[in-house]
Amino acid sequence: MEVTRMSSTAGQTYLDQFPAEAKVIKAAFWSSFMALAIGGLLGLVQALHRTDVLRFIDSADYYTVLTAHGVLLAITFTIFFLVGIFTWAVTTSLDRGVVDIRFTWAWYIMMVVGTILVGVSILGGVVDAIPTNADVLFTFYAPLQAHPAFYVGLVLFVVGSWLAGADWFRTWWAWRKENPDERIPLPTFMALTTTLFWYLCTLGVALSILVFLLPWSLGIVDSVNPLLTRTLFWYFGHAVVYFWLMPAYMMWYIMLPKLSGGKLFSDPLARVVFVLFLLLSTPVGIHHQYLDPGIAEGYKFIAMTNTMFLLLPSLLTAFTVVASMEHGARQRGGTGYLGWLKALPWRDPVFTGMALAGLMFAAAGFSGMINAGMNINYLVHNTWWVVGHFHLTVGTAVALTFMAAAYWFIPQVTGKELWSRRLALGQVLVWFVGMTFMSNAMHRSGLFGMPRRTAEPQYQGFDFEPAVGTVGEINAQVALGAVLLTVALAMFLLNMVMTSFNDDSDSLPANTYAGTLSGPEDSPAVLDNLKLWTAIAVVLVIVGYTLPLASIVDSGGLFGPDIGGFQLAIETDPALVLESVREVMP
Amino acid sequence: MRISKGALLVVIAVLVPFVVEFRTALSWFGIELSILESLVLGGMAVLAVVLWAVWPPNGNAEAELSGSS
Amino acid sequence: MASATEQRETDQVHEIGHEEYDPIGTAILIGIYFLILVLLWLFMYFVEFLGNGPTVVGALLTVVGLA
Amino acid sequence: MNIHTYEKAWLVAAMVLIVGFIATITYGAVGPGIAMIDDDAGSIDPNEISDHERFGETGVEHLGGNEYEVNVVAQAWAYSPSEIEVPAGSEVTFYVTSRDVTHSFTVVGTNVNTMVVPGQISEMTVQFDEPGEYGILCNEYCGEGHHTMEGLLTVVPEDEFDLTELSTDAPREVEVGNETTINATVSNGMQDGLETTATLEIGEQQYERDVTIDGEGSAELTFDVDTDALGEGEHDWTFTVDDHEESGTLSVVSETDGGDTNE
Repeated sequence: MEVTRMSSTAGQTYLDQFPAEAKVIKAAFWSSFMALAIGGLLGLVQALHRTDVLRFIDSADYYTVLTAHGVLLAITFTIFFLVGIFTWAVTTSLDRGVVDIRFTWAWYIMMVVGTILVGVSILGGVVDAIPTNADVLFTFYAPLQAHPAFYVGLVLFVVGSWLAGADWFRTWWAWRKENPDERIPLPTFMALTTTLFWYLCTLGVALSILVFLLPWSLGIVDSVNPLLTRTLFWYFGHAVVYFWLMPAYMMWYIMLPKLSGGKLFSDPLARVVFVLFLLLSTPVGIHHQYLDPGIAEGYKFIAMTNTMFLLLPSLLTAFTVVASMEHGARQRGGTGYLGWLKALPWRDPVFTGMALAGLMFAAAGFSGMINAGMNINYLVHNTWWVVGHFHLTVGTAVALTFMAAAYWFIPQVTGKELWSRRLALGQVLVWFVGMTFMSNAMHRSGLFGMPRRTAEPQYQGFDFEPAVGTVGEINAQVALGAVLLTVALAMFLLNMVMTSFNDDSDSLPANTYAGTLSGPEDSPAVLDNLKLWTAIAVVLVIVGYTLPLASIVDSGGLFGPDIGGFQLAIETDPALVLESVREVMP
Repeated sequence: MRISKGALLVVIAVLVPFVVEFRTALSWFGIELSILESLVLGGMAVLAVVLWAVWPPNGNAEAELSGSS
Repeated sequence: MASATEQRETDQVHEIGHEEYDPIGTAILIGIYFLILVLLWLFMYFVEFLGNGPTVVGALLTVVGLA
Repeated sequence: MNIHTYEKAWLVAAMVLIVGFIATITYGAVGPGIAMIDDDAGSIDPNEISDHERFGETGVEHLGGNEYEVNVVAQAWAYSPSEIEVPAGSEVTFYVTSRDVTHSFTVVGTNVNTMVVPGQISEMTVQFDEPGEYGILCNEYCGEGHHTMEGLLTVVPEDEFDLTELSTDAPREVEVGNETTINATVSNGMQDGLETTATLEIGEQQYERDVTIDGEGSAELTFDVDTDALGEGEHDWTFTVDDHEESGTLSVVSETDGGDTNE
């Protein structure tokens, strides 16, 4: 499949081709950027507070800030960008618009409403005028209890994303009627397989919220089983990280080769990779619960085995993507064993951003392998190591790829030229350097036991003992990194805002993606059999989760032994701390 | 220039993690660098890379690579 | 300024097809990555983890003790 | 399907890597015998922790030999007990549960680390070979005071460790010339018998008793104090068994000053 397949639309931007869809995508991108702006700024507040460099909030409020940071960046920023990019991918690669643009706007608005509900309910933690509280962090482990609006908002957001998936499937079905014998174009294939495992994994969190947490927060039921809702969260909680990652993978597969001046090395392997993600993303969640009581060691071992095999698609991706870049470099005149690296378009911020994101993902892959190991988890569980890890994955592999992609996509959907390519190049480099400092120090401090999720990791009775250097040096490194990241964030937002003030341009590149060296004609037709892969994925989930869930329900009861909700504030009388506070809930 | 300015910036950025972790790696061999020493070492590494990049390469390799910026 | 995608047309000096392309550079890079992964894994597991003091052990296997 | 030779080689290498990782973890479980927290300790109703046979009374218990049990209740934002002392060379099984929300019980700088989920009991067995002092912290967010939740675990040299507890019962005031007694109870929490010397010092006087207490037993000691020899005035006393002390003050007053307050 060549880019020339879209010859009918050659020279046209996405805005020219699909003006109606371009508007929704632009709205989704801007929602994503706003979440990034607020969430990123809160990240700076936390980094400076934790490291005791600058403290201007109460340590008690730190957790409200942390909840907002987590939800806005891990959920809102990533998923809004995802729905934008997947809508682009489906319409561009199928060369047809969505079936009904009103439906597209409907899911977008639903996601916005969900976000606002969640955001306001979290904000209630620091603004007295808002009578809500949702200081439960983005994992909302019961029996910490949030205001019902928090759970309702999450449900609306997730259902909105479900409808977005339905939108892509409808568009594909419409295309299928007109093209009954064609292979699914690769970008659409990626969007659809990702949507399928999203449906599969979000069932867990939907069940957890709708059946247990929401009725409990409303006072309809009195009790929850904390281990059960926690397990259902992680049933969703690992697949969600692949949900964020898949748009970045898509960019690496279909944009990076083109930007490098070459073609995707192998379309069939790309399909295999996405099928593996569909199969293995969900039945691995228990690896977040290696140190949980109430789950037998055998189930943990099974989850670990699945997790380790989930490395395979990422390792394959590393090869295919780098080989595609090398292909581009050699077509541009690069030579030698490694001399071709010099021939890559390093001045292009879109390319450089994505390439550096990929490089950091290689490092993140290593810390992820440690996290995946079952007994070595004793060393790193819930330490700052884990935070270092996911700032390399979602915080760089995903976020930096998205920002780099935005430098290409925003001109495509607005018809305006990027304000400054030099600023953009500087931005991706500053982000890379900032994250190097921050994430490196976080990993290091995790190894000497510094915990995550804490406002003041300075204890009365003992000190941390780093293997090298001092705690102060580690903290300085984190603070420096956080400042650099905030600078990079400001550079990105400035570029985006100034671009939107630019005049319309007619010299923009056409809306295309990479061709392939080895095309879909090389891949077995069975790879496109989505029903088959979905069925196998469901079977794997049933195998992986039936017994652990049954044993959790068996030992703790479906609704637990009379466990009420807690909102543990410092001013609470210590005697009351031990009691359920549902009575004071509005 | 042996490499483009963009590539030079990227090389310098990628040096950062190496400089940071070099200190940790050395400590396993009993050599403890202070932060200042690390900074000086990093500065020297950057300087070396910049010199290498702007130094005219041997022969006519420059002409060959000029299109790759 | 021309965008990256337009540069491609002008920058491409020759076309390389699937049959004539061997990603040797990729093989070298990924080989280095493989070595780094193996060495770091061994270091993390046997030095950082097993050397990290008391560890949770099974009651039945305690005779073995910790290295 | 058309896969390049290098890519096939990488596929094989990737599988080797994956299998190697799983093999390493399996070695850790079988060789050094690292066990995961699992569901052996069962579930518990958090509302009934105080009446629970294990958690009704928290702290260190001797099982016999070098085996000990430590029962810990975590709650916002403290551990009960917050300070734990065990001997070196011991094998200690921790049982931890939560009274309210999810916490962790994490011994800093070691691989002793477990989540503490309400409704569940975490059980982990640890060998402490060397003396040392470790911080304990909660690494799961548990409310606004989360960062203040900490404890201390001390591994003391074996010969400095016991589970001896003292309690005393002594009059505050006595008339000079009257007979009085100071009663003391020494309890031995160890399963092994305890042979030691108990000492009461009061003023210039010193009384010594050899005591032998069975495992899990206690001894009652009665010291007759000669008030004539003490004379009128305030007399500090100290009751000592090994490293444990209880102390108080006895006032000896003249006959006319007050009544007999003995008992």
